[in-house]
Amino acid sequence: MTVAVGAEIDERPTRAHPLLTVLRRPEVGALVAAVAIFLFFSLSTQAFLTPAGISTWLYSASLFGIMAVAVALLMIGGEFDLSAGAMTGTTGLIVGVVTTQWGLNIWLALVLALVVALSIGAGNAWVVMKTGLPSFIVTLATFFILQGCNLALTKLITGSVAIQGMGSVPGFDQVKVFFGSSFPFLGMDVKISIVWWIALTALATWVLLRTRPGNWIFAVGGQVTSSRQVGVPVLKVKLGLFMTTAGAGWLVGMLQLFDVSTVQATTGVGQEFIYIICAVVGGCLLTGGYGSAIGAALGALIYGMTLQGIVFAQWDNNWLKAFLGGMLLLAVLVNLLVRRQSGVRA
Amino acid sequence: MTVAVGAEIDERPTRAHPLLTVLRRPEVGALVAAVAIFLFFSLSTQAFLTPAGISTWLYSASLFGIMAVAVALLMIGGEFDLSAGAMTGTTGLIVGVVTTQWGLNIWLALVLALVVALSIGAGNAWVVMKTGLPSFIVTLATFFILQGCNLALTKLITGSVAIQGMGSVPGFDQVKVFFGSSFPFLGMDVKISIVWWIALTALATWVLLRTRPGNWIFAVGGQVTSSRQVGVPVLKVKLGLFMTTAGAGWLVGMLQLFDVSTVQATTGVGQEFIYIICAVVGGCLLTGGYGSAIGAALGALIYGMTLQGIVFAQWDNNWLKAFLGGMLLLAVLVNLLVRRQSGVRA
Amino acid sequence: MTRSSLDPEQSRPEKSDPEQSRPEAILEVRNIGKSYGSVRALQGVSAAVGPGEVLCVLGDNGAGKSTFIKILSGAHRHSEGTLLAFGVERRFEHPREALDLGIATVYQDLAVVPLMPVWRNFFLGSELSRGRGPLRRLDVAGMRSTTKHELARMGIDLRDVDQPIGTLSGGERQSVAIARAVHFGAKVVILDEPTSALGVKQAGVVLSYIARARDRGLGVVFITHNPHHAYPVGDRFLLLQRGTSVGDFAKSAITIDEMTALMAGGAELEALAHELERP
Amino acid sequence: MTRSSLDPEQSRPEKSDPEQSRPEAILEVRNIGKSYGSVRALQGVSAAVGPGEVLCVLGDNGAGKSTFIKILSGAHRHSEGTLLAFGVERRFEHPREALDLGIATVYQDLAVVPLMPVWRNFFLGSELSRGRGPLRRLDVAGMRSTTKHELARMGIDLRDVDQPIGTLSGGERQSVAIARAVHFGAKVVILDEPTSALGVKQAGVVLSYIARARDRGLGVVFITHNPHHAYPVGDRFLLLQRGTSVGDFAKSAITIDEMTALMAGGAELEALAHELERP
Amino acid sequence: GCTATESGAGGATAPGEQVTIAVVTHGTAGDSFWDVVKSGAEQAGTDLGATVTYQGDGDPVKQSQLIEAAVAAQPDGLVVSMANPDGVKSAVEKAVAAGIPVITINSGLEKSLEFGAQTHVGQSEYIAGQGAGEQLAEADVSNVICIIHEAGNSGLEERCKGAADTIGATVSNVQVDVANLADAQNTIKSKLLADPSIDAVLTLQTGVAVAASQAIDEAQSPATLATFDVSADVTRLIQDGKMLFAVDQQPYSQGYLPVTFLTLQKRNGDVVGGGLPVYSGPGFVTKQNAAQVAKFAENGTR
Ligand SMILES: Nc1ncnc2c1ncn2[C@@H]1O[C@H](COP(=O)(O)OP(=O)(O)OP(=O)(O)O)[C@@H](O)[C@H]1O
Ligand SMILES: Nc1ncnc2c1ncn2[C@@H]1O[C@H](COP(=O)(O)OP(=O)(O)OP(=O)(O)O)[C@@H](O)[C@H]1O
Ligand SMILES: [Mg+2]
Ligand SMILES: [Mg+2]
Repeated sequence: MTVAVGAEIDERPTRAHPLLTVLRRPEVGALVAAVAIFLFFSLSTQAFLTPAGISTWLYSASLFGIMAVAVALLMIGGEFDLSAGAMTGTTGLIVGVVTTQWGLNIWLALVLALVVALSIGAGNAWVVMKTGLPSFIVTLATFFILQGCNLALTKLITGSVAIQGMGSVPGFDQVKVFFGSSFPFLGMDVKISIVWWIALTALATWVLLRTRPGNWIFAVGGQVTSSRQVGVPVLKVKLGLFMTTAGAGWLVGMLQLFDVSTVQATTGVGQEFIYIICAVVGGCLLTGGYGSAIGAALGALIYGMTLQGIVFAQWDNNWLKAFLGGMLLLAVLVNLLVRRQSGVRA
Repeated sequence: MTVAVGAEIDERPTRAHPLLTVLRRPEVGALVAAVAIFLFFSLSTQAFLTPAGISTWLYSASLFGIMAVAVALLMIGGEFDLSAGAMTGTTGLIVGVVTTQWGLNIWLALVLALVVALSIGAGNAWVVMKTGLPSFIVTLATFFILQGCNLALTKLITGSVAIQGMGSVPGFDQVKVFFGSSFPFLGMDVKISIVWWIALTALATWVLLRTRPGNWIFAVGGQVTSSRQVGVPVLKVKLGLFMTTAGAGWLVGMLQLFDVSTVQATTGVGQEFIYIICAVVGGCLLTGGYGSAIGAALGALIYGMTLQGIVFAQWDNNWLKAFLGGMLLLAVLVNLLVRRQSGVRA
Repeated sequence: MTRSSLDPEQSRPEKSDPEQSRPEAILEVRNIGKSYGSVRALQGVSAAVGPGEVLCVLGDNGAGKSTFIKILSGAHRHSEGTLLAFGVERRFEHPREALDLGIATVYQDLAVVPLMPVWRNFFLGSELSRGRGPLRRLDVAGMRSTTKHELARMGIDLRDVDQPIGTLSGGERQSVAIARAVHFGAKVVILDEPTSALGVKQAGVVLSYIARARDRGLGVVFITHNPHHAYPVGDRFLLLQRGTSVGDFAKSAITIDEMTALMAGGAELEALAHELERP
Repeated sequence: MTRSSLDPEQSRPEKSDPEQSRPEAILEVRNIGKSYGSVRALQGVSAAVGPGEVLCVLGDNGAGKSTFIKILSGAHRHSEGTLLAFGVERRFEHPREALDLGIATVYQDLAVVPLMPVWRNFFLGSELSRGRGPLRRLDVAGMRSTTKHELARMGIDLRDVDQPIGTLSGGERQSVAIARAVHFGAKVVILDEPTSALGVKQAGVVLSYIARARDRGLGVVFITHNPHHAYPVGDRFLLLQRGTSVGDFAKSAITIDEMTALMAGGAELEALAHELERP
Repeated sequence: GCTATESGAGGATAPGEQVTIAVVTHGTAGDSFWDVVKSGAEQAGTDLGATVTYQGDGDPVKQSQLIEAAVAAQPDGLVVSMANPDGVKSAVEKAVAAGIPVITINSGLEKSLEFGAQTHVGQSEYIAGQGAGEQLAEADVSNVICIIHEAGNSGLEERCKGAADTIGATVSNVQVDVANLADAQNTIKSKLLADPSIDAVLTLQTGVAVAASQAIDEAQSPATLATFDVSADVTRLIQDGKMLFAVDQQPYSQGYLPVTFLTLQKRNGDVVGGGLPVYSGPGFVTKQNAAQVAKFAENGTR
């Protein structure tokens, strides 16, 4: 006996065009917006499409993008991390202080900073999971605490609010190969951070779509009780996500430190929202359970292109924030429109 | 025939102590935290309890408090407004520019600024309701746009980033009576903004608990579809809430302008989170449908006391942010604990 | 099968209550239809309910029952056909308009706000006020006692009308929603699957409320999956299948077994009965 | 009343399947109890289910049915009594542990993630992998085809296993959850009110799945409000009332009418039948 | 009264009465310029055995509140910076009315006496900007960008304005975010690529100066670089010839001097300044004196 429950639903009209499957991906809206912005600046400015110009906005996008991808994973998993920006400062300052002031080996310093970052991430996860407080509030507190410690401790130890003399630390140039170097490619001077960005976006996409932890990330963000009931290790997944974000903060901290060879106590403050914006423009839902790493990377690309495109276009710089706001609104509206067209409920 | 459905539930043990009813109010946690912080600074510093000291932290709290109460109403109604901080700058700048540069009558300028503020608030509501985008993102865009316009337009019109010569505008002193004056009371020099703050908190509490719109605010924040189904005018309620927040932004803008008789292009930027923090510390849920105006006012009081208490205690201001972060975490934990004790699910 | 003897066209002219004629119907729909984008959820459905009459709507999952009542209650606008309330053609823009005409609805999801106290939920959207001008305020004491009183009349004795409604059991919440609809002088009460999540006893209580509302002269539209719940209280039965009407029967024109058989899958269920036995 | 002839103690030794004895029970609870803070949701309940056996749990709203199965499935820990799985005493810390023993649960809220595709939901928590080391990855093609195949075996023909499960109808979602439990080699399938929101037809489908799972030799714990759903498939019936057991009957020891009468409110319902009639 | 001698541990042996000086500036915490002012003030406190409290907020309303809170604690002297003199007017006047001696620092020279302050230490950002402009004009530049690292900060705007008013060349402002130096570097590079005729970059902060120097390298631009403020990295850049000069407003003395003056006044009745301002700069660090400044910069006191 086969009771054809499905059969009766078949009767109702539906479209299942293969194109629609593509259009339903979360990142399509961001892709459309990115192409539009790319075309706009390519056509309206001279320098945007030159090799030097491209490498500039790609670099800008890469620093936002690495964090945006990590933050997107976390948002898909249903949480926020407002301490992500300050973390880039914290890790940079740790490396700076222990190498320039205490003469620690630079490789050890890297590891130390990473360990601290991961512990803070784990701490965030622990407080969020144990108390059930919203991560928005918990990580806002972490953000304030990091911001305060960055300033006060740096000042206490170095006597100033910025790390000086980083460039002359032994081994600096070796580490710079991994974090601060650049190489020629198609006439462009490609910064290594772009490679990191692309690699991490690919890795995150792979993890999200093709591994068990990825499946679990969607699940805990979409319905945490259901996930727990079917045996998903919710605590471990969230722990992993917060630690990933903290780890990405460390990476960006290093990329910045070894690029400009100095770091200040205020580094990263205020950047946390840019990451969230990139993720949302890239199609992540603020409520969790939906989004993509590629989308977040595209969101960062949009942000990077706009930021540098405005400079290339020589527009009055005072309007910068207003442009960014307009662009953000436009991008989410395009996103919404594309998704509505393809029949996905936002 | 009476089938006693309720009767069988009566069998299960429950407590209904009258004290518990009080303890279940959202603001109890904040009250406990406020008393603790008050005692701490009263005992550990000299100046905190002097008349001059009290009026200082009350004044500080009042400016945060007015906005926090409005933001709390909005949060209870299920929405955010990240443009609330920048709005205080926008309104102040409008009055400053049109009076000092264009010689408009100061009362007209006040009305003009209010109209602009309310329109922006209505615009926020309109976009949020029409697109269904989260208000977090929509008002983040508004925030950026306001911030950009504040800077660029002020610079364009006045040639500098701050309004000068406001004090010599005709009629300034008349308006100052309402927004920038102070009066002696119990040996304190009480700023008029404290009166505004108390009055608005009382009004908001009355509206929330004793009027139909107040009932609707809880309803639309708690369950928007259910509210619509029983005939609550959801759109009007949200419109009203966004306009209230914008109106409060105008009020704070005026209080600041007529207190110091100058306003800068950056005024208010970064304050939006403080308002949200005050509301959350005061017991509002980030998810809407729960909270109180008095709680938000207490949250602002905690913030103001901490901010000025740190000055009285002569602590190193580099640690300020770290203290604030710790205080935030502590306050929400106390809140959680109190609510858990009284059996309310957070 | 018994199908031919149950031809809907044939049974349509039948009335459960001879002294009551269609023109007196409180609510009537003619050939009504509704599409959600490309999904046709409902088409060509006609039905009516008069005072003191219970119209039961039965059908499979996804048959369009909720859609049907959402049209009646003004939550959705119909895309085809006509809707008459008290003989006047209407197109509701907002649930408020239907409410103001005395059409009260108890939704499948109950339309309550879990965090709000019981009495605030009871009066939500129709709050009582006292005083005038700027002193106009909620009549809290009045609403509290009315809530307590109305619930007691329904046989529910709540210790505390101030507890959040989310803490009540499913059956109690259902009862509050029904008491609310009855209290606000509704002319028609529409109930969307009020009994599906309820135990035998609680379902019985809800059925008795329906009977009581009917006896007060209200029209009732009662949606359910369960013929055993529908049959005892229903006067007319509207059977929906995949968005279209299978028939509109007076109680006298159909037995409970015929109705069960007619509901989609009735036949399969009989075949199933054998299968359920151990092999 | 018929109460004395239905004395639980008396009926306990009865077996629906004589060659199967209690020691072979897959899951057994003895005097189990659970308190939520000051609320005693369950106390002193004993029951067992063996392979190829269907245990039905019936009771009012709030009787403790969901609490009972949450203990069996490891979602909550019991505060009193003993829980035996395959004859070994257990105290589950996490649903994972129960799952690993072959105890699969279909929760009242279905435990699905609405935004995720059907196949990802099907395998959630027990994903298939291919490759090894860093190349270890989800076997997407395998999972897709298995999902399609398993659902087809259950008689559900989905066009697209990639659509979010939230877009399926209630009955379909239910079926996916049951197919999932059966597929993962469960020894026991626990179902919490799988039929309450379903139409007659869809409920029939679910009942047939239960029968099929039973015929494959699985133990089934089936919770429902509806004696008409329980009776055709059940082998034993556990009746709960306000957290305590009213009785545990073999099918041969009770008729459907006796069962209905015994369920809380059964008596009231009879009285009600008169009231429902027009006055 | 007696002179300020070395104070012993805990200040127990401090000569004369216990002195408390409150410093309230418009610098946000973490701002590198104001951090040096703070260091100067605190060092003066340590040297003289006086208690120094330091607070800062860029918003005039908040700064006023901080001043009032400081006044409530009845200090023996108050040091205030006035970026927006109108904004702190009433707070300063209140302090004066309460009999607390006030010294203004950095900006606000024009209003200092009017508000009742005894003297002013330092000079305004605008004058410092003019100094930078004159120096750049000597280098014969024609198209200058001035990098503003904190949008809407009036001090920074004043510096750029001062430079623009004296330089005799096109000066356009570019906004970057000091919290993201890597991206600031990138933005400067973009600007240089977009307009190859730019031949000078003026930065207003040491970290941004380092970033700008690398941006100039990467864009292979011939632009000359100059900056405000000094740090070890900046002196190194000057020594390496990558930077023309650094404007040194000597913030350390802007913090140190007023604390010294007020302490002296309390202990010795000295009223320094005689109603005239004390100029703390600007000094210029160029290749000639860079090596000498470098070691002070290492200490975070320049
Ligand atoms: N907002 C909507 N958008 C698109 N389709 C919808 C929407 N609401 C309902 N539908 C579709 O319309 C059809 C009828 O839905 P409806 O809710 O009326 O069914 P129902 O008879 O109430 O079912 P149930 O017994 O499960 O409550 C279903 O196929 C459903 O998927
Ligand atoms: N997490 C909890 N905290 C406190 N009380 C609870 C909790 N979960 C259930 N209860 C209470 O325990 C009792 C039994 O609940 P349970 O969910 O087991 O009932 P049920 O038989 O499944 O009812 P239904 O038929 O309505 O699903 C109820 O009184 C309920 O209010
Ligand atoms: Mg329905
Ligand atoms: Mg249950």
